[in-house]
Amino acid sequence: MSTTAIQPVPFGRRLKRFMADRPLIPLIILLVILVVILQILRPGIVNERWIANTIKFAIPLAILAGCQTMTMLTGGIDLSVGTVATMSAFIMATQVVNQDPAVAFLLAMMPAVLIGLVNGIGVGVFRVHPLIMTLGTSLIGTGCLQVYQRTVIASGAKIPDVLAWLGTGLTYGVPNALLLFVPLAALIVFTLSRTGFGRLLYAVGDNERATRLSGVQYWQVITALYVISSVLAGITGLLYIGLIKAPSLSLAEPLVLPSVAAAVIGGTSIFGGRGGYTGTIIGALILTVLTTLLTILQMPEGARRILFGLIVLFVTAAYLRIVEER
Amino acid sequence: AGKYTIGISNTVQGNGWREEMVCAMKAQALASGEVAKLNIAHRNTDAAGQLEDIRNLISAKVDAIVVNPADPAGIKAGLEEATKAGIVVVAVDQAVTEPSAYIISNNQEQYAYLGAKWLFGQMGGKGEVFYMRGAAGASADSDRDKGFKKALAEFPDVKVAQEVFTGWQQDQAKQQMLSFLATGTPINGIWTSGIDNVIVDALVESQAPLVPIVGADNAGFVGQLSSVKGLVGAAVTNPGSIGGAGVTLALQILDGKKPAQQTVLVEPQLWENATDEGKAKLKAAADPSLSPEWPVSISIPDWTTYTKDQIVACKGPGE
Amino acid sequence: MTTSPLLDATGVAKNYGAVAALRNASLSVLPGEVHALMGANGAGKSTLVKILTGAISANAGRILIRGEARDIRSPAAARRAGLLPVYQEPSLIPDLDVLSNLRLTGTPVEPFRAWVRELGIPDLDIRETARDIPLAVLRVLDLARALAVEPDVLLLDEMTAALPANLAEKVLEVVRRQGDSGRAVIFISHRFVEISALCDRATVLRDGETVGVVDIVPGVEEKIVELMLGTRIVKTHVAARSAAQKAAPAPARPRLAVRNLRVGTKLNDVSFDLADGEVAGAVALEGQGQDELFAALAGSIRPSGGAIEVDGQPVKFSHPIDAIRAGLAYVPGDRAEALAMQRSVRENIALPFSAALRNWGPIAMRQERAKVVSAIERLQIDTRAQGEVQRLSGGNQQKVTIARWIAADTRTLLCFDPTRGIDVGTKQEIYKLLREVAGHGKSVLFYTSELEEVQRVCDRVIVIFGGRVVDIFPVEEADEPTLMRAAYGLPRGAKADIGILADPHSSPETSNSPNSPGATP
Amino acid sequence: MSYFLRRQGWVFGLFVLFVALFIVTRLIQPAYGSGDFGSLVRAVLPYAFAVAAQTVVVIAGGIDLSVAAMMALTSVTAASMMAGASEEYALFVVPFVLAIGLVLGAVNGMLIVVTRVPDIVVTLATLFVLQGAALLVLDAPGGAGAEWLKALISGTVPVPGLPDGIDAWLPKALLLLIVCVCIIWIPLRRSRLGLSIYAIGSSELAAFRSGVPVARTRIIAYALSGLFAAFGGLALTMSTGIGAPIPGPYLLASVAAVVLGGVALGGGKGGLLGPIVAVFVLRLVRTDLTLLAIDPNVTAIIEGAIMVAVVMFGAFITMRGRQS
Ligand SMILES: Nc1ncnc2c1ncn2[C@@H]1O[C@H](COP(=O)(O)OP(=O)(O)OP(=O)(O)O)[C@@H](O)[C@H]1O
Ligand SMILES: Nc1ncnc2c1ncn2[C@@H]1O[C@H](COP(=O)(O)OP(=O)(O)OP(=O)(O)O)[C@@H](O)[C@H]1O
Ligand SMILES: [Mg+2]
Ligand SMILES: [Mg+2]
Repeated sequence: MSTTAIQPVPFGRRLKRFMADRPLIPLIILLVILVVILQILRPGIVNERWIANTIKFAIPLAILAGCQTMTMLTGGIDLSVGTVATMSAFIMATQVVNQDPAVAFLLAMMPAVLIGLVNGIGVGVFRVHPLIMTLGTSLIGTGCLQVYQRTVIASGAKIPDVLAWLGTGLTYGVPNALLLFVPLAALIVFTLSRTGFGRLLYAVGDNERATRLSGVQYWQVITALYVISSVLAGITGLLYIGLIKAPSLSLAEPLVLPSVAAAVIGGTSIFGGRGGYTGTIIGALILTVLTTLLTILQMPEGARRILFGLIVLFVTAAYLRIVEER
Repeated sequence: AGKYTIGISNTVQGNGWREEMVCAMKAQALASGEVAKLNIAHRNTDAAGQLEDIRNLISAKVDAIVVNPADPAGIKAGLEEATKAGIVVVAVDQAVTEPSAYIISNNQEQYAYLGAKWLFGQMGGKGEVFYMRGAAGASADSDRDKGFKKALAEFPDVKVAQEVFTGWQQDQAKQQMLSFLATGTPINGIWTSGIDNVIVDALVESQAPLVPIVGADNAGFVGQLSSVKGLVGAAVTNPGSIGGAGVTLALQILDGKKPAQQTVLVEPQLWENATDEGKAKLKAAADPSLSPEWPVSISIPDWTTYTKDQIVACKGPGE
Repeated sequence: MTTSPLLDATGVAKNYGAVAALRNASLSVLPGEVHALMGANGAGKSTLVKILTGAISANAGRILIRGEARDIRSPAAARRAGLLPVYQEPSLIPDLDVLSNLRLTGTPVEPFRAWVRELGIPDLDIRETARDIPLAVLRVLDLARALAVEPDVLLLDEMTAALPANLAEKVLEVVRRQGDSGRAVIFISHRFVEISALCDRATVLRDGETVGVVDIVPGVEEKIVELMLGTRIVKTHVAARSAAQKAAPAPARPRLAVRNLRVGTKLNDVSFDLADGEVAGAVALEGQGQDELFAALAGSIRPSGGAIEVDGQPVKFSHPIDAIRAGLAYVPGDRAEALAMQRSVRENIALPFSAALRNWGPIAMRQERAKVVSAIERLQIDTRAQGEVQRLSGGNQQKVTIARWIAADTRTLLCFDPTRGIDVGTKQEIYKLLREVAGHGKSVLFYTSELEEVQRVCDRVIVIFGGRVVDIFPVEEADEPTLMRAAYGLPRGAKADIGILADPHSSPETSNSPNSPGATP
Repeated sequence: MSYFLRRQGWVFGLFVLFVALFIVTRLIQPAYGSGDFGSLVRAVLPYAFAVAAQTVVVIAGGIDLSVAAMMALTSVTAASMMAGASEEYALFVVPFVLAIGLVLGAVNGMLIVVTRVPDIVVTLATLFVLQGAALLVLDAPGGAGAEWLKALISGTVPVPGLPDGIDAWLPKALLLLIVCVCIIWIPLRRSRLGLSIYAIGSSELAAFRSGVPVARTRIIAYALSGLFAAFGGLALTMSTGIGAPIPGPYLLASVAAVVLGGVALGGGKGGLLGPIVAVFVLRLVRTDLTLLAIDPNVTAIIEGAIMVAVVMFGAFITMRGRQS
């Protein structure tokens, strides 16, 4: 009744509204622009090999960013994903030397589940702020990993062939990692939009008291969430070790802040209740391409970091401008 | 049965080289039989954090402090306080500016110079080199940069195609290498600041031409130099076991055997696989039983007395 | 009218994306008048107040203050221009104490204290943190803060909606005196009795447009309703109570039995039954323990004594889910407490479906849709802005909180002041709905702060005072004066004048009766 | 008294914890004395400023991830300007560097206000920018601090008329911390501006409706944060005598100490004293662990566990408080 549909809307506004309703489109456009800039700077760089390579590196980031997306939907954040991924990678690589791969896998996922559980209980039952809780468990996890490292110095490490194949391999030019990622991403997207659990994540992040009055048990949702997040991080660790092939005690740490950035660029609100995973995936791709772009620019490290910061800020701001137009 | 308590301060944790260094300190303390207890402050931090650690060690009344400085000048005040408190101070791996401290160190400038000079020679004295540095801002990195520049000056036709900071991070270095390969820029050689085996992996995985590579004597890379077909390269020694030497030096001073100079430099060696002689050296040095991130030179003649089992076990006195 | 208007707004428009909150609103307020701003839920009253006081900016329109064009860009600018609002939501800073809140706005403390006392709160501790103060008191403090700076125009957005009758009266009295002293008040309320007791003129909004300005004279209500609702004319007395009245052979076992329930110090001894097919009204002044009663029945807090039985079985609730499993659903009066504001209407209504662990799996979308749509239809929720509940008007949001439990087909509804801030039309619908629910054999416990509602929906009245049930009587005996007296804890049959609401023609002085409430016993 | 306890209970508890830890320290190392306490305060100094910087924005309802990078930038700027320059020149450098902190902090705030990007993302971006800038100023640790600056935090304050025994427990660094923090914080806390900072942290909408200039207040909060971070950068240069372009561990430490100090991460609550006492506690814990020669890897576990346990304990007593 009171929609302003009668007078003709100027094209600019219509375009904006169109994009605001489909927030993915401006993100994709942005990604394409970055790739075009890359191609202009280094003609010929954008080829099959480059694309495969970019995807390979974007996948671990995208999965970790998935953890952030889900926790951010509830108004939380999971800073322990880096540690968890590192732990599972390191444990896998060292245990597989003497153990059956299946056993090694179970051992590698154990700390992930444990840390997720502790995070979940801390946040869900004791109401510790997620930032602090996950920071704390990540410190504890790192310490435990270092103590563990002492015990396996003698036995060395090895990357299981499956993981190497999954992490680095290509089949007909397509990264094998997609075999893991596509179903995983589909599952996350489905969970968020079409399952009761996904609904609850959004609702809990939006108004926890309201969900309580509707019969939702907060601690259950949060505990399940952080366990899932941790398990995903653990899987990422295994994938990443297959890609990097060098177990280290800080393997996945550098991915933590970018994973938060990817989720935010992808349109997930850090305050909870709003966002989705598809945007996050594109956010991860954008960040990966950006890193390549900056590597190619011949400038001092300092200038490169400055540029990285500015671009992340600019991208997020521009995206918000487009999407939040009401 | 020992009588001394030795404090150790190190500011990089969880990386192969530094782990080996700490293990060497422990093993040497144990092997010497003179140390009752080690007090190890070993964590990731900066100069300010190391100052805090050193002051805590002073509060703990240790007899000597062996320190791998985060920064040569940044911990001067702490080292000065330690000497004033009658504590013997030995810096390992990198120099410090505090004049009362003893220094036993790898010659970082020479390390870079040796490797770069060999590399440029392999390239025939001309062409493009990919210069993969360490962590921006770290002092070992700037010392190495001096050595690299010195070699570069001797080969006017060698150009730096690109300079990157790997941050001494394996994953970052690998990604940088892959990005660079994707640009298709032709290069004739790669100099790495010790992040080497992942670079070889990256070349092999992307089926790029194997250009000459210089790295450190990390177990992984040394193995690759013998096993990867078509790989020409050199490993420059950079023993993490310098930590053990630092403990030995500290004990000597405590026992009243002061060295002639304040500074002892361990000169690096270069093992290449271009000549048969070099291949033999590499073969002798290779040690697949070690973690690929650990340098293979796990001991320094005249300075360390522990066995391989002891350093690998990584146990200090009383553990 | 010879005097020139204090405030004159014309052609005000405001769009939120595709939704036009205001299209062509105008409002002219004369000095010394109390001017009602009326309209159905979502008509744009709050939006107009926000624009006039600089909280949001208009897309079009002209605002004159004392004949001068003013561009009010912020609440601070509005304050300088002499316009002071009390918004629909409390505006004290939750984490600051009252005193700091006053300092923040530069409000003089002594006048504030005087106003607070005048408004019926004799023992306010101004060192108390705003967060710990009950909602009704907060509203009064908001008003006192505005009064303390002696504004030329006071804008009150549903000031009385969350107030119990005793506090509401005081507010009305004070507001009326504002008008007498030559200042102007813009007064928004959905309660006609307040409007007729207080206001001189009314501006009526419909769909964001000013559709009429009327003088308040006896009998004008019908006209206003007509203006507000357009051609839709509703019968104001549609209570479907008669049907239920007949069908009430009390069953042997009550649906809900409360025995000697105690919660902390607030609820001391409450016993009553609730039968299937019954709407029981709960009546109480502010802070008599009704919040605790509802919270205990809803499983939000644990009682410290007494027993609750459902269908004859004793129950212990440790979480709302337990109450929901027993078929008790709680509809809070504060919709912000019940809604996920950024989520869609559909998700909000369907929220209880996914709550239990076993329902975390894939959602049967089609089934869910059917249930949600039927609930939306039954409550006639305006779904123009259904993508996000926060874009709905207050009244429609309120309907969503009820629709959720209609969709879930709950056996017993615990409604805590569900018509708070709802327009007359919608209120009728909600009354009808509650009766219908009862007609289907379900039961409702209905707390209301508007006494006249009791007669329209309830079968029985439970009066609570000082944390105890002081009286239970059938609705036939529950006329407003009786209810009012009972609510004050006076025995039935006693005679005393209480408040201007009881008798709109009495002078303000009479309401300063000795048993003035405010302090909880 | 009960009013005080209710308001300051958490801080008081922390203080008791600190005293208890101090006694434990004396038990472990009976020779732990005033000189060692001086060392502790010097270690605390940069952390204290970092946490002060973080506290101001957290109270205002934000978070500043760029604190450590800001410290690095101001530290290298100071060190590189003072290197090779005269002692008097440093008199000019100090206010200059503080001004840099203030201005860059304000820029943080302005970016948040103008772009409407969440603060956590804006400051994440400025973290990279400031880090990059620090590397452009000095690509390796270096520079130098003026001698008088370094002397500001070494030794004790000779208070006339005070016995030496007590005097020895008054390190200059402590005085410097108290003076710098108090000069800014106490007037702020009492002013309308201070209230506004609490107000926007508590409820932005309510603050706006109360006539608080929300944007300006937020910018000022970030500017203050930048100023404190610049103090922190100077403290680094004072204690190490150099500037290091790679940021230290001050970001995570500051967030942890803010929470331990009883400042709610949502904003609007808490003060500066709690977080600073929390920093003292955390540093003293590290000292104790070093004195006990605990396996260094275990210290990370213990630090993490303390953080989690204390915060859980806090949550637990609030829950209990709410029930009764
Ligand atoms: N301080 C150092 N002294 C000697 N070699 C180093 C040093 N740092 C790095 N390297 C070299 O880098 C290789 C592995 O990189 P690594 O990650 O261990 O660097 P790093 O130890 O982190 O650097 P730094 O210790 O200076 O911070 C080692 O083999 C070694 O050659
Ligand atoms: N932030 C917003 N975004 C989108 N639409 C909005 C927003 N705020 C209000 N509206 C819409 O503007 C219209 C007017 O709302 P407003 O709150 O002014 O109504 P009201 O007359 O105060 O109603 P009520 O009596 O229910 O409080 C409604 O249709 C509402 O949905
Ligand atoms: Mg309204
Ligand atoms: Mg309303």
